[in-house]
Amino acid sequence: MNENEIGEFIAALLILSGSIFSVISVFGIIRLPDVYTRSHAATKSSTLSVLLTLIGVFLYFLFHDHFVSVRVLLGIVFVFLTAPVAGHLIIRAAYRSKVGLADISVEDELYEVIHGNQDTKIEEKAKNEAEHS
Amino acid sequence: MIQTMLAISVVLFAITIAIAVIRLIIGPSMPDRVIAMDVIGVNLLATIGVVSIIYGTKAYLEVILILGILSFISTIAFSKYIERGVIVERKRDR
Amino acid sequence: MPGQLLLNLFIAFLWMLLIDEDELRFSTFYAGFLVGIGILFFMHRFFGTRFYLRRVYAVVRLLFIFVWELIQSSAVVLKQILSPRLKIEPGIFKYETILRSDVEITMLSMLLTLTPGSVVMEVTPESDALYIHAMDVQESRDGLIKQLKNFEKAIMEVTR
Amino acid sequence: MTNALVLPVLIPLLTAIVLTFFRNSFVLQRILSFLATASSAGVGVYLLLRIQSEGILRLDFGGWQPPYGILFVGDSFALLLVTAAATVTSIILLYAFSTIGESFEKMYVYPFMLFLLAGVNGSFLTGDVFNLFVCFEVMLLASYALLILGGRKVQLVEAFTYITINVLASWFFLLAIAYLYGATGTLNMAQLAVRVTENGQGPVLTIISLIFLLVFSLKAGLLLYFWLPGSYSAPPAAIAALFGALLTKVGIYALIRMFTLVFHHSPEITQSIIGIMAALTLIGGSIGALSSRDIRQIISYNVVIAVGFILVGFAAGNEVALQGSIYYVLHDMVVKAMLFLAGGLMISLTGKAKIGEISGLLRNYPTLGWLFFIAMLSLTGIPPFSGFIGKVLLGEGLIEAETYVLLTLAFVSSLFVLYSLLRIFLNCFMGEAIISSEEQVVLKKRTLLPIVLLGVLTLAIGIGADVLAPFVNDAASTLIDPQTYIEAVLDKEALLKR
Amino acid sequence: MKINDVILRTVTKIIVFIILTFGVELFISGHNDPGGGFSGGLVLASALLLLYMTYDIETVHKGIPFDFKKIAGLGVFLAVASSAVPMLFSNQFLTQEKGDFALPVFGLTELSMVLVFEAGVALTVVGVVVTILLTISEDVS
Amino acid sequence: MIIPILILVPFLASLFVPFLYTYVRSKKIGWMVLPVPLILFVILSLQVPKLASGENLFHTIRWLNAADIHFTTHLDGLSMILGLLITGMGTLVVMYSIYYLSEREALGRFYMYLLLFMGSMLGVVFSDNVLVLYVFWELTSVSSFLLIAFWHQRKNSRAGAKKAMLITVTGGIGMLIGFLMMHQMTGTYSIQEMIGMAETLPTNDLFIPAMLLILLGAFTKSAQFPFHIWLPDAMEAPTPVSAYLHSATMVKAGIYLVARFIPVFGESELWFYSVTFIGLLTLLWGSFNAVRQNDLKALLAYSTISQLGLIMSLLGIGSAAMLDIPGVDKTIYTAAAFAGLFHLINHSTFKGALFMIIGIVDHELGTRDIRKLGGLAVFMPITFSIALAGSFSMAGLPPFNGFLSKELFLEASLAVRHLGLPGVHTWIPIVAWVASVFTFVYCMIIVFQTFFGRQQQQPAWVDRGAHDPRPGMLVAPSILGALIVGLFFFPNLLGKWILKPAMAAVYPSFGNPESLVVHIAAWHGLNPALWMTIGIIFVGTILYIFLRQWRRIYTVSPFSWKIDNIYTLLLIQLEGNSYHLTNKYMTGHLHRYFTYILLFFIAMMGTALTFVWRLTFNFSEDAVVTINEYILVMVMMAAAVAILFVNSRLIAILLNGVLGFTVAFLFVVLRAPDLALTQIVVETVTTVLFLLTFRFMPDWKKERPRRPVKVLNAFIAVATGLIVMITALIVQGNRLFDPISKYFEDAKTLTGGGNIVNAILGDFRAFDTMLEIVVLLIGGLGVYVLIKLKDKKGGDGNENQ
Amino acid sequence: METLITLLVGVLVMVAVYLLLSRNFVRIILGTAILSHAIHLLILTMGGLKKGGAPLLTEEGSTYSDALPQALILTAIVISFAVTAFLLVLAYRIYRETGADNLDDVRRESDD
Ligand code: NA
Ligand code: NA
Repeated sequence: MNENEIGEFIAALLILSGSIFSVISVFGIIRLPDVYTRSHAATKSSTLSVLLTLIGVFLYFLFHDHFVSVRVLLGIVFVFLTAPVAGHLIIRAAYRSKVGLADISVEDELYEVIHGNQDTKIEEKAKNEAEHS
Repeated sequence: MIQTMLAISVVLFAITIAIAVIRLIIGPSMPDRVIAMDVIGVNLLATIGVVSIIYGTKAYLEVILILGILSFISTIAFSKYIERGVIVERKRDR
Repeated sequence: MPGQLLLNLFIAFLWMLLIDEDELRFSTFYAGFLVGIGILFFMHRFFGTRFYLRRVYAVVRLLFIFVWELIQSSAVVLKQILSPRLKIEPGIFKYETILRSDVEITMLSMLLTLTPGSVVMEVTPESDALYIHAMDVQESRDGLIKQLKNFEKAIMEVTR
Repeated sequence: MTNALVLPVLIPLLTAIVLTFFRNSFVLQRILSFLATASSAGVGVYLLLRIQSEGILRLDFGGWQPPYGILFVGDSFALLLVTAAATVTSIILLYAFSTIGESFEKMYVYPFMLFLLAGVNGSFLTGDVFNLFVCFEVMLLASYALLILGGRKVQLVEAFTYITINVLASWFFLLAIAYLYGATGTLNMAQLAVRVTENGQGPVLTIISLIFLLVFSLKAGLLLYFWLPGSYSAPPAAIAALFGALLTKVGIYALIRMFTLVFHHSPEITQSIIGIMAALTLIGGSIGALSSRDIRQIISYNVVIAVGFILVGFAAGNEVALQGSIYYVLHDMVVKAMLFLAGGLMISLTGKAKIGEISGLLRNYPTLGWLFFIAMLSLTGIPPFSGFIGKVLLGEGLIEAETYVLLTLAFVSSLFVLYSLLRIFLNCFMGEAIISSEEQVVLKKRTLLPIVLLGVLTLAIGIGADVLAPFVNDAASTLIDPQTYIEAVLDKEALLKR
Repeated sequence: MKINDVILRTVTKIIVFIILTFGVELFISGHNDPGGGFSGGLVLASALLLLYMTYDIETVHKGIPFDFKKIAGLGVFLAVASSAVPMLFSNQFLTQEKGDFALPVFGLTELSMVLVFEAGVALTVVGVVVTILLTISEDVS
Repeated sequence: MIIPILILVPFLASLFVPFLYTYVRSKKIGWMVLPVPLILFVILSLQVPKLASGENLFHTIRWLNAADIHFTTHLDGLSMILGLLITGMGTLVVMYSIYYLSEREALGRFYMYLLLFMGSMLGVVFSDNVLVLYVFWELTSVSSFLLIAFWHQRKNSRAGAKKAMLITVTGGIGMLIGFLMMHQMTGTYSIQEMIGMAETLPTNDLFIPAMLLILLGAFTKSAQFPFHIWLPDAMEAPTPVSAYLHSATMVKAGIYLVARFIPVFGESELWFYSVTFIGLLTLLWGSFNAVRQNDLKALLAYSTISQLGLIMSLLGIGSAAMLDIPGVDKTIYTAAAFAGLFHLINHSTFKGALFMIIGIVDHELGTRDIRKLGGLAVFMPITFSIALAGSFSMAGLPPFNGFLSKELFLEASLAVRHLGLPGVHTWIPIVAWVASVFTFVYCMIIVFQTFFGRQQQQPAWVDRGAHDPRPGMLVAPSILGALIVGLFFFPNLLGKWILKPAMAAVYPSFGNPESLVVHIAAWHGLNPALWMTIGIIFVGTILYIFLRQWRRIYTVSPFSWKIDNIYTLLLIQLEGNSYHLTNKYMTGHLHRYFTYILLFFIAMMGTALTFVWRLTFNFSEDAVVTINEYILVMVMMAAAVAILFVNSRLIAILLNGVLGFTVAFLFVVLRAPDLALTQIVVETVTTVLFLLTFRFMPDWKKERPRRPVKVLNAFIAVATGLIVMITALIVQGNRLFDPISKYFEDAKTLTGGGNIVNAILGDFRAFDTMLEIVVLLIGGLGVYVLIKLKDKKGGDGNENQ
Repeated sequence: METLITLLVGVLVMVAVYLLLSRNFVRIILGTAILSHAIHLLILTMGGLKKGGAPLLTEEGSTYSDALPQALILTAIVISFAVTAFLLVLAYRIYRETGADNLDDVRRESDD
């Protein structure tokens, strides 16, 4: 094994771990109880997995072809920059469109600020669940 | 060895996407689906990276970036739609 | 103005990188500069913020802090996902930050959102507080706030 | 190499593009658009004459030899249609100038009309089957835009129907092209002809040809004409006239071109199906024309009848019948435009569209009445107007082919044409005048002029049919013997190499 | 509570430049690599779309005060007119002339009419896509 | 060259008249028109000696070489008769009309139509080329239409015009097909050339159809049963028109055509049967129905029908001379044709006169209803005299010309017995006799119920004092009256100068025309024909006297039948049925239209595929598939199918977006990077458009189509998909040729571009690309227009439906 | 691969056709969108799949997949985009004008 092959192996390893990460996080998307918790799995774990993979790809091309792929680098930067924003926006949208929190949630300091009176919360949650199921 | 690892990871990504599609179909809420779509986009992007290695070509590296850009744009579009109904305002009232 | 110049150089550089993937040539850089002028002309009325190329060190440090936090919390979330029974108590809480500028707020929010276990849901209209959804409020609030403080400090080193 | 061959497309195209920058200068728009269409017609005539002396012309775009690049092929058939289309469009434009209104002129109506003409001419000239699809789309998009112009509810609704059906048709077109490329590996129509001949048009190719048949039938309104009456009666008269004159003709052209050049080896299947479809079209159109009480609907169903009539000639499959069909296509372009304009004018003058609601217009607008009458006679095939010669040749051809059922249907259909239009004439023009001379809207001479021109044209074609004869005969003989076309497109070595 | 889009705006300011640059690059490199007028134009258009979504039509219009219909028209005009130019030199319509030109700074450079043609394509795409987006958005809001 | 000019002059005049009228604006216009027919008549008359000496005038102006259609004019004896009638009657009618029509009428239009008709009619009779003949034939229909509808404010005028036009044009179209068939058989459109080839024709399959179709044209034009129904309604035209077109000239065109084609078709027994039978039937039905009319003009219309039938039957019998029947003197049949031509002239004289008289009565008294008329003989002596001559001539009484031709007719009917054809020898004379009896009766009605007896009511005109019209109005009928009498006394002048050349034209193969001329004598012995006449007078008188008693049989079927009802019913039914039929399938529902189109596709392709089912699939060249590709394709299918079942528009749009992204990925897998790039962006922009446009819409209601509809939709969807798939597999298994695209792999050297796809788009097929951005531009502008140009009126204007 | 893609095309066509037969605008337009996905894949399949690398001459390798269908598809994609955009806006306009999201309601309304 020369150093290129080692590099390629490392790259492949990164890619493989990235893909494993992604499968695990997508399980989270299935398992977790509400959209907010699911978004945790999505934005983070999947971001991480993609970052790992793309770094792997970048390294592979670097070692295998001695090729610095700016596009992949840009891709990494891009995912890095946009994933949290996307996660933030979609969560905000969910909350503002009154998608209910899971029952196991213990605290909501935002509710009154956005939707007003605490008392209506229960009703609306019920209503939302009825709509979405 | 490396090829096997790459092949496995591609399959794993495919499985990820398949599962995300399930979430996309069952929902239940719209944001759930958008999240799923985002996941699909990002994973497709990763897959294309790996596939490029397997095919031994740099032809698809543009696609990675473009997929990143546009999956972001569509997520924003859906979020704005869900949140405000309007995607592009004439004049924002603030 | 200096910010725009920087940005222009940045575009030119980007250009060179994109065009000549095997060898870098000055002529391409020059072409990229022209392209940059074009884009900036297209956007110049739009461009208001400054561009900072200082404090590279601070950036690198911030990056490292972030990566570390990312790995740490990713592990946490993965553990939670993979554990046979979900033991989480999610919730939303408000955090008043000392950061002020748009860039600072943005950076903080992004870092926070990227690290597992927390997502920024809202920024108050005054940009003085964040509403954060945490995967496990009771258990991790203290940890989170500690993390936040860390980030705030590192960000301020970059921006101020 | 004949760059002039691209001009019938290029002139309207460039003019249209330039005009999009001047949407508020109406005078400029009018002058330029008329010049564009008129000069296209002029180029058409010029090319037509050149073809007679030099044979089929061709232009390889970008200098790429067929079959690799796209090319325009100008034979008499194509150029006849190009000339007719451009001529009719320029006359319709004249009508639009005085009727269409500022709000439309500001909304690109002339560019759209020019785009339509460019698409139509492109469809006539192209020698590449995929390019044909693209030209169709240019024409269709322009027609979509023209159809919704004005934004009345009925227009919007009809446009939705029209567009979705055309989307489906375009889809089938692509499907056919895909299969054809899969089977033959080429898109050049001449090479397709060679390859299909070499293969002997086996079952695979015949199946593919059927999809083409479906596509062009949809465009031409052959049997699948459901979309036509509604959408043709929605837009303003000038636009309806443009549709009535040009759109179905493109489908007819494509059908004839493909099935004479490429898929002519199984006439017992394709030709028979076309014959049956044409027969049913004649029946359906006739019945429809009789059923309606709305002026534009009646005229629209007459479009359907004409489609059946023309393709009956094609189904007969001999040269004489084809000559008849070609004459009839040319005639129909002129007269349908005339009829739509006259009908539209009636509606805009009275504000009513049902024949029962209008009466005695002859008293108010005698010239219009007689022009309508002429159009009616011409369409019925009553000599000396233009419909006659086509009808005669078609009849000869059908008798020669011994297709008497088609013959009967075709000729009886002209009775239905007559009856349906006679109803309009009797109900709307004759009878007690309902508009008193005080409240009568003044009909400007320049509004009437285009209809007069079309009337003169139909008479000229009718009486001077012999002037057209060499072109029509050349067109028909090229269609009957595609070898001329193929040899004009593919050079010797290309033919050998294939 | 009013929506505060600070995060989106800040990030957009950065990535819009990445997208725009990438778009131009796609357009230029289409000659040898994936890309070309279409994809380039589309990417440029989507950058603008991002801007419109992040800000609002009036704000963006202040920064980019173009009539995109005219940009689209200009694009088509460029493409069609450049196709017609060879006819003036009695070449076939649409011949994509090319030649080596000595340019200052760049030195000997091969320039082709294809570039003008592709630029036309790109401009059309940008113009049309933005026109469509803006027209609807203005009507909706 | 005379003849073409002869035809042309009226046309030119008709173009000129409206302009002239804008300056003249009075009755003077009639005087200005009058010279036209008069001069033509004179010119034509001057040719008579030439023709009598056996000469024919031919002239050709070449027109459509390609279709072998030329203006070939041919003046022979037959066309001369018609020519003289057209110009002569034309002169008289114009003269009459000057007095008949009021100043207030649109005289310009009237004379324009009339001249148009005159020219067309001359064209019909002088054309040798059948297609040119057809041209003029249809023009006569058109001008007749215009003249009938001259008073178009009247509903009945319009209805009458429509009916006449529809029926005659129908016949014309049939005739045209017949001519085309003749062309197929003979290769010529020239009648004379056809006659030259007559012998070879009967064996041809097209012979009978062509003959029947040409007869259809003749019968409709000449108002033969059952097409006669248009003629009574045509009486809505001004009376000069009725006199001219609908009795003297246009309706004779069919007769002319039959006479013209006797040399071509005469050898066919079917010809003989059709012409004779239809003629007699028309004669009978017309005369029978004339009796029941109360409107004098309607009565004359039916009488015209009947007389036309008479002439037609004579020509039918005359054509028997062409039959190959040994041992019979053919002159007894040629005599029938001779009689026919003779009666053709006679009929024009007395019928023309009668129409003019009726016109005078109507003009003076304001009514034509015989129930309101009576005793006019006293008030209008001159009018009465002419009416008497006309009626008695028509009834076949001496000393009027009708008597002569009627005798010849009766003789001809008897001559048929020599033919030895089954069935004809008894009923033909009987029908002829019965019809003649009715003819006698209605002639008596005209004379006696109008001019004698008491009017049943007391109309106002009695007080006003009815009188003969101004002398001018009487000139034309008087001339005709003189002819009625004159021809009785000098018939053989006509025979020598006019009828002889005509007979030569009808029987060109008979050699010496002298032998074809019958010497006409008023007294020809007490032969069977005269006995028949005496019987007619006797029975006719009795029937007339007891008219009121037996007239009620007209209310009993089958005598009450009106062919007219069939026409009306047919039209109503046709309109009604087509309305319902059309509405049944042209529902305006898009999904219906899709259903039609797709079912058509399924039926056509399904059938075709069934026939070629043996075509093999060939999967051997399939590229390998990896697991992840399987998974992705499954994912795509799932996403697609899910779209069908989701209950929210937004989800569907989202799923479509995912589908688009995965398609882009497939493009990567399938080595199409440019496609992937474009697809991704386009998909996103499309998704954004979806979101932009559907913000307001209510979420979609679950569509619950009826079960059969649902099943049908599912069937269509599955079948379409299967057909697309199977066809694709077949094509893949049967690739016939290598694609041309190898060539493009030299793109680098050819175009300088390394991206083949872009080289194709930007260079090889740049034209596609150019047009495609045009499409894009139109789309963009279209969207702009769609949004910006709104109907200011709001909702539907009047202009739409 | 060809067979698999053809199968996919078949399924897409089925779905699309079923959608076309609906009444709702959005469903119909979605139907047309899916139809175009299907035809693009089919055109590609007709050129033969994976017969070589991406048609870029800068790439190593000597075989390329058929570039012509790809060029055709690009054209088709752009055209179908233009049409879809137009159709979408049209549906939107009809909705704004009539308040109906399907043609049947519109017609019913104008019948009244
Ligand atoms: Na491209
Ligand atoms: Na699409």
